[in-house]
Amino acid sequence: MPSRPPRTPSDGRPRPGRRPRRTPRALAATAALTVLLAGCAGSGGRAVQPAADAKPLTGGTIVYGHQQEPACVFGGWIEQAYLSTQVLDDLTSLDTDGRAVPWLAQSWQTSADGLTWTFDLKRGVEFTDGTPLTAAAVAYNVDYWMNGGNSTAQVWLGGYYESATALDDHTLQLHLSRPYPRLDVTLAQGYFGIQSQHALETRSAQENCEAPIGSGAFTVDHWDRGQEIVLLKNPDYTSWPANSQHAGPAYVDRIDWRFVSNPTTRVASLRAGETDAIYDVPAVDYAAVGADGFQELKHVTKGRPQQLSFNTVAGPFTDESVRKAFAYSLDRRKLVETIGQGVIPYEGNGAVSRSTPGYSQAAADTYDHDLPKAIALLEAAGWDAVDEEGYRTKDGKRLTVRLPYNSGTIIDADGAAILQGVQQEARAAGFEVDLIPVPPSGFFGGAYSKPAERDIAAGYWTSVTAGILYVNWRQNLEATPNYSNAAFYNDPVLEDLILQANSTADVDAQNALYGRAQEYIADHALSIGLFDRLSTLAVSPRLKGVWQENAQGGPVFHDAHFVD
Amino acid sequence: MTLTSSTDPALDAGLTQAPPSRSAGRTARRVLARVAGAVVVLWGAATVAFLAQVALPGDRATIIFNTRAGQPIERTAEELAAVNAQYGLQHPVLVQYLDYLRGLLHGDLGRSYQQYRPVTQILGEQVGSTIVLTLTAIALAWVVMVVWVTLTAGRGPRTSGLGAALDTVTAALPHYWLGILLLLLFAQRLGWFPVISDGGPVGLVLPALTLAVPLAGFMGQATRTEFERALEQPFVVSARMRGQGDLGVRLRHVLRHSALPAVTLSGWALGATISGVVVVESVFTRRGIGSVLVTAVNSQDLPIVTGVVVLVAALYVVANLVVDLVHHLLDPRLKAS
Amino acid sequence: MSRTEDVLADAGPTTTTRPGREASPADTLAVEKARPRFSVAGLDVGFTRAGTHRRVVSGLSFDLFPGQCVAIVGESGSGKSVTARTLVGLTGAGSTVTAERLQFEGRDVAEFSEREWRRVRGAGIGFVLQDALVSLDPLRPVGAEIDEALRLHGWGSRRSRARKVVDLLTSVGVPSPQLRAGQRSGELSGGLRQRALIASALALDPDVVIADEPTTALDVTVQAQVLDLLAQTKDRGVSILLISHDLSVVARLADLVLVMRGGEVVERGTAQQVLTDPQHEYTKALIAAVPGEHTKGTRLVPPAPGADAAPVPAPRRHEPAPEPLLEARGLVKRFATAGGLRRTAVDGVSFSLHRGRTLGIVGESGSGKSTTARLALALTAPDEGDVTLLGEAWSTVPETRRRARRSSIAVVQQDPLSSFDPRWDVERILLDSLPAGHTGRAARVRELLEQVGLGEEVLPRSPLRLSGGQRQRVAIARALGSEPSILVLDEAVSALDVSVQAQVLDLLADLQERLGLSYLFISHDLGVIHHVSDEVLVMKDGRVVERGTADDVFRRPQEAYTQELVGSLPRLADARPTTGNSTTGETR
Amino acid sequence: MTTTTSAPALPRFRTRAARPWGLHVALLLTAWFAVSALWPGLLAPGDPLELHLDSALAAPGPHHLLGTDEAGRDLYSRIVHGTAPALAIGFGASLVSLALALLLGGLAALAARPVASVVDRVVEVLFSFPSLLLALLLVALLGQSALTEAVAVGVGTAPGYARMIRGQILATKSSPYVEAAVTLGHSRTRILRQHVLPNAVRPLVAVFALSVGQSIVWASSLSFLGLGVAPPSSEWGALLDAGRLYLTHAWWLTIVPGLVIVVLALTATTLGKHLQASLERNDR
Repeated sequence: MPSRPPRTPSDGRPRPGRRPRRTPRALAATAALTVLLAGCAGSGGRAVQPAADAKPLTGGTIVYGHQQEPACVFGGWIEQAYLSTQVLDDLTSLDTDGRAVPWLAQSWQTSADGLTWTFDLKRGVEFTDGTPLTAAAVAYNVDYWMNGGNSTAQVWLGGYYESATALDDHTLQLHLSRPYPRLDVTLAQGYFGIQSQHALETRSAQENCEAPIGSGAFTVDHWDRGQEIVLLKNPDYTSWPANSQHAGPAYVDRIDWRFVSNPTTRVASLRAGETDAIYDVPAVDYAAVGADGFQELKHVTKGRPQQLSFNTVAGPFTDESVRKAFAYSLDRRKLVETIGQGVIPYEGNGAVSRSTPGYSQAAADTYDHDLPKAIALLEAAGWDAVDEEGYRTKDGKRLTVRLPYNSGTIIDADGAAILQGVQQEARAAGFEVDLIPVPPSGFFGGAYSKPAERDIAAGYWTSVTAGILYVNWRQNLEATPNYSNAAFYNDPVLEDLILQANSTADVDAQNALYGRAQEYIADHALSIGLFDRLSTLAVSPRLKGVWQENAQGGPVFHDAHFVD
Repeated sequence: MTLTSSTDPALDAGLTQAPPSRSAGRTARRVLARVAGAVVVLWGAATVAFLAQVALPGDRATIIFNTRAGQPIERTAEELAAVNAQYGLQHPVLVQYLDYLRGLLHGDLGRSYQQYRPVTQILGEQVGSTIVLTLTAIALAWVVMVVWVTLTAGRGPRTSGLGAALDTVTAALPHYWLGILLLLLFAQRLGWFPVISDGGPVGLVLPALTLAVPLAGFMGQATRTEFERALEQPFVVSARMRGQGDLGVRLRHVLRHSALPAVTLSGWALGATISGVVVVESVFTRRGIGSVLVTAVNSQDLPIVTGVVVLVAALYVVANLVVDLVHHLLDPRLKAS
Repeated sequence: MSRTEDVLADAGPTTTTRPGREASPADTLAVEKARPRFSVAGLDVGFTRAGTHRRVVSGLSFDLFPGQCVAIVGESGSGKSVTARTLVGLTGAGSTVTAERLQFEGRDVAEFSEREWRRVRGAGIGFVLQDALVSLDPLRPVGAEIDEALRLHGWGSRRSRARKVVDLLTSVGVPSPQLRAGQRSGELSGGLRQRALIASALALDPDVVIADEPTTALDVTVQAQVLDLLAQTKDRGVSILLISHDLSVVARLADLVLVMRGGEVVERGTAQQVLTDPQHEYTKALIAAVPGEHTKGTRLVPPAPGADAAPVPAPRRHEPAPEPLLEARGLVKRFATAGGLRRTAVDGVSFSLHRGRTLGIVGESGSGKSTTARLALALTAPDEGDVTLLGEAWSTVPETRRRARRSSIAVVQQDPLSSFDPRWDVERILLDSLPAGHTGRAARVRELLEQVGLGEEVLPRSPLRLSGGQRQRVAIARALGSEPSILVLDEAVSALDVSVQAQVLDLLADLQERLGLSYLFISHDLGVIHHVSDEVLVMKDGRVVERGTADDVFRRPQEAYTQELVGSLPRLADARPTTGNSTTGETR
Repeated sequence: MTTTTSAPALPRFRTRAARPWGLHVALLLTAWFAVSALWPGLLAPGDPLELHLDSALAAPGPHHLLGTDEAGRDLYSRIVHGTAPALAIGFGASLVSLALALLLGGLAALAARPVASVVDRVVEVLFSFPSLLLALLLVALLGQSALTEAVAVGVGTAPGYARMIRGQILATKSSPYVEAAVTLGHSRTRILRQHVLPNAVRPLVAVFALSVGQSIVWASSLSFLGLGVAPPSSEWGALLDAGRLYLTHAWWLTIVPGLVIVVLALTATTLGKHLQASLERNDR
């Protein structure tokens, strides 16, 4: 990495005379080309720091550069959750310690059997279409999710949820079939935003997709597809969450939520002052952006990290020792830390990320890089011959494993580079890893979703609790299919552990159970971790008060304000 | 009032134009043939796009569902049935096709799977930006090409050689590479232009240049050949013999002749430029049908993809009509034949 | 003596004059008292291309006096056109021009700047090139072209220029000039557009008009009109430098004729002197090579130096057999034009061709003669009428049945090069022409070559590397490959220089004699047709307007059109007797 | 639709004989590319995929001639080893394109009226699809692989060539030498075999060279959009796409592969033009 000029102290005022006089353009272009080809570090723009005594302003427009453009504001995808949070309020919010705090629900209790949750709603809250927030409306929302309105909400509560009833205008009861003590935390995710019942019932699918009506700090003004969503401040906002930094409507008037898919362009736009904040700073730029005076926020999302799940029902990985050999063949830490520039955290645990409550370090440390051990395991498993290209064989069949991955959306560029490193390192042990990039269409079309089609599945799944284990490891049975079980691993022992944990009310006891489930997964080498999924933000120093909500790391602009 | 026909044979011999009524009939026939041809192209394009999408791997309802949810998993039959019913995917392909054609006739391109909106509305929002970019690029390419060719063509081996070499080099520049270079240099390093190309005219400069430079090189190759050919024509000699200077000859006589192949190329270039637009919109984070298309192909949003295909085919038809018109303006000889 | 190399593109050549001897008295023929408008002495022009220098004009000298016409005559490559361009400072890229004296209106042109040149061109010197179809910008109305000449020299206002354009067109005899001014050269007939071109050259009343092949590519009747127009111009006192390959064209107009070959003047003298009493062998051969009435039945090229120099009568042909080999009856062919109209290209043409005879078809462009040839060859089917070959149906049977019989009729086209597959060498071309199963193919190919007077060394060569005459000989050899009894010669000698044309015509006569061939000979050139034909058809607008023996048709034409045609034909005998009236021109 | 706008596929080029150095450079580069494609080990002995995690994103220098990527893979080795896939796609696409074009163009020019006009319409419809759009559809249809990329680019560029071939055949069919062959009594098939097809196909040699360059550019465009050959293949377009993320920090990862693509395209163009010029010199 080339060196960077030292930071100069700045007083925040324009400095006449310091700017070099503009040379004739041709000359400048030549000079720039020379600079470019000399490989000087990319510091297209350094942030101009506001004065120390800069005053907070109200009003203004935040131009925010986001990565992906979802189809709708509300839905089951994390990109939608980020947007929903701006417009819709949840029943609860998550504080920095992972505890649920009041949002639309000002308090809640669980019945002794853990099957009934009673929520007491805030008074005087109105949706932006003027209809009041009532317990009946919330109950309607929950049923709406469970009937397909939000597939992710459905996956979370499916198997637990029974019904929702409004006891009065402000008292809501949720009835469960099995105890789910972490329900309050779960409801803090963006998938559980509450919409106006009137709007859901009377407006078209298109309108509810593009501009859902909630009670949030902002409203959707319009959506320029391919370019931006314009959010306007809700001046009558009353229902900020308990962990909000200020009481009252948002400071800024407007957010231009712009879609800038290319990471390099996003960084450049922030440096050029075209955006005030951007999402997902590439690892390679992370240090430089911070050094140039931009505020950086980093959130390790909870839930399943970027990991590799092995196919346990077909192919070479049905043999547990082959799975272990694969794990031992990789120097995952070195790979991730090099390619991730020390920004992306290595994650050894394939079940949940380090920020997830109940995370097990033991599970993470199960497999170190140990090539001789990998080879010994393979030879013991019968893969004792080596062909002319250096790959192991058994009965004349090469040890080839297929690793399809969704390029672009689920595995980003860094992730793809790490997978290529995996391929290269596994080769040393004699694995031929067939990396198959699948475009989103093929991926979402169900390509490589069946046991006969893949040996390794790569991917992540964000959540707020280790309850994600239930989603990922519940058995896939005829009567209760679970296609999210990427290892195709049907094991009642593991499922029992998870179910037990899910319904354990005591946090420590629950975490212990979740930890045992993670270790079970690690011990059987069902899944190995690669790196933790990050949600990063870089913010111009002119913009203060931006924070990341704790459920998924999305930006919160309710408290954001410019300074001058 | 009586009609008198000319009885002067000498005059008659000079006037070879057909009587107006017959000429009008002929024009009408030609226009009709033109329209019929255009309809065939549009229908063919729509059909090909439809068939390609039907043949895409994977169950469409699953794709619609998974893309909405962001999870690549199998879906249950009940989940899929709802989506199928919503978009009529449970019908046989032929019925879907006929429905699709019926919709086309009413200017209805269907409804997006992912955005729940009419495709015409989606494309209507995007096409303006793309057309502005494309036309600016083609215009810019013309200006650059004309100036460059006029200055360098037929000026002795060294100058013409340099001119031709630059044509060749620029014509070979891939859009993505040129775009990245321009972006890196003029937006990121020098900051003269925005990194994100929004609607404004300043943001248009780099994307348009990216498209224009290779196009100018490509058209320049054809124009230069014609230009140098025309420079050797006798009418150039006679213009010079009349006292016309070199620049006058180039601008008043030669350019018009040499522009003809480039005009033809421009019609074709619209297609090539739209290919380039897909890339350029990606490089410069610009909205437009290119980025809509890539998104739609990735999410298998069939109605949008077919919509783009039909739209592009329509643009192609229009562009070729315009090219014909310009051709006739530049070369009135065509009218006679 | 100085010499300047000019290798800059397009810039006018730097011309240097060198002090030297005065032009010899013989150069100034008639009017010593007047100052010559052009005075040229010892002009050398050369080109340097790809490192080699090539001299294309050497030691040219002449004076052009007011009201005088100097003609430079020569075949292609003689340097005549380069001379013309050199006089207006547009010799071209890579040229070197040196001269003892090169003066225009008494001024040394070496001193002219490009700006001065531009003032001189158009105003002082008018230039007429051949074929106005390409010499006028085909995309602009002719009025704009004439207007350009006026505008460039700052003549009048836009409105007055428009009037002047009409006046000019009127003065060169263009009917309805207002209408014509708005039309493009392609919309005008050949004669009208050539007049328009002349009008653009005369727009500013130049003292000198340089006419480079002004009538080439024009039909003979139009050619006569254009020559008359130039004669009128000359009579107004304008000096004319006339460049032509055609001796008979310059005969009418020229006071002084220079005959050039390979860049050098081989003969100079008054038109009458040069044309009727040539001194140089080349001039003699050139004059002898022009086919026509007087050459009929004779060889055009003397057999060999040393042998009897007098034209040898070609042997008489066979008497016609009673049965015609090829007979056409009432042929009609129509073509659809772009506008959906139909044009009748051939309208009721009948003819018969007998063994050993030559049937000539003559007509101006668009008269339908080439379509007639294609009908005879059954390359296109007639809409009405039919053709019989050797007494059997020919045009009405399917091509599959014609194929075997095609060996008896062969064709020689105008442009031999395009009639050869570009990938093939001569040997392959000739082998391909032999009928299938022919034994001794190699020997036959050599025999064919020998028949057309070519050596074996051409066999491995591509036609591209042959001269025009050689190519046409190969084309003839190919046509002879199948031992046909009929040759269709479609403008087969039209693109050749006159001396080469003469050789090919002699060859054809020999072959006819030796092989007993019958020729269907198609040409626009009356002299050629008269020379070769036994019977002649004169065609106009798809119809046969007159038919008969060659002598009857050309000597005693019955139809008005034929009379006009024959009357328009420039003849060597038209040569101006003296240069006397050039002095009258001077008084203007 | 009756199109008066003819295909621009084959602009006529003139090459100056006085500029042979361009040809010489092109020939030298061709030799280099050929060796890179056939025996990459000669030019770059190292494993192109070997990770050097300690020297990731190293700038060009003595150790790594063209620098390294994010996983420390040597860019020079990758470019040399990427020649074969890049050229394979270029050649493959050109073969597909010209084969398809020959079929469509030949049918349009030679088949009976109804067939020919149907083929004309098909070509017209294909022509109204921008190449990249057609390629995008095909990639989505056939999945992402080198073969798909070659087919997609080939099909995408075929309509232009089809029109060119059609025009070429029609021009040859009405040429004087074909007429001369008719008057010699040669059969239709003999004329077709002997004159029409060889002369119509001959310019394709030059077109093929031009097309290889063009195809590689198109194919790399697909890679750039993430729809081409996937990493870790060292195919140049894939290299370029992967390097985009590091544009501001490691310019060589984007600029160098792009430059190589441009140089290859230029080499192919130069060769094609010279071939074409020499063919034309022989023809006329």
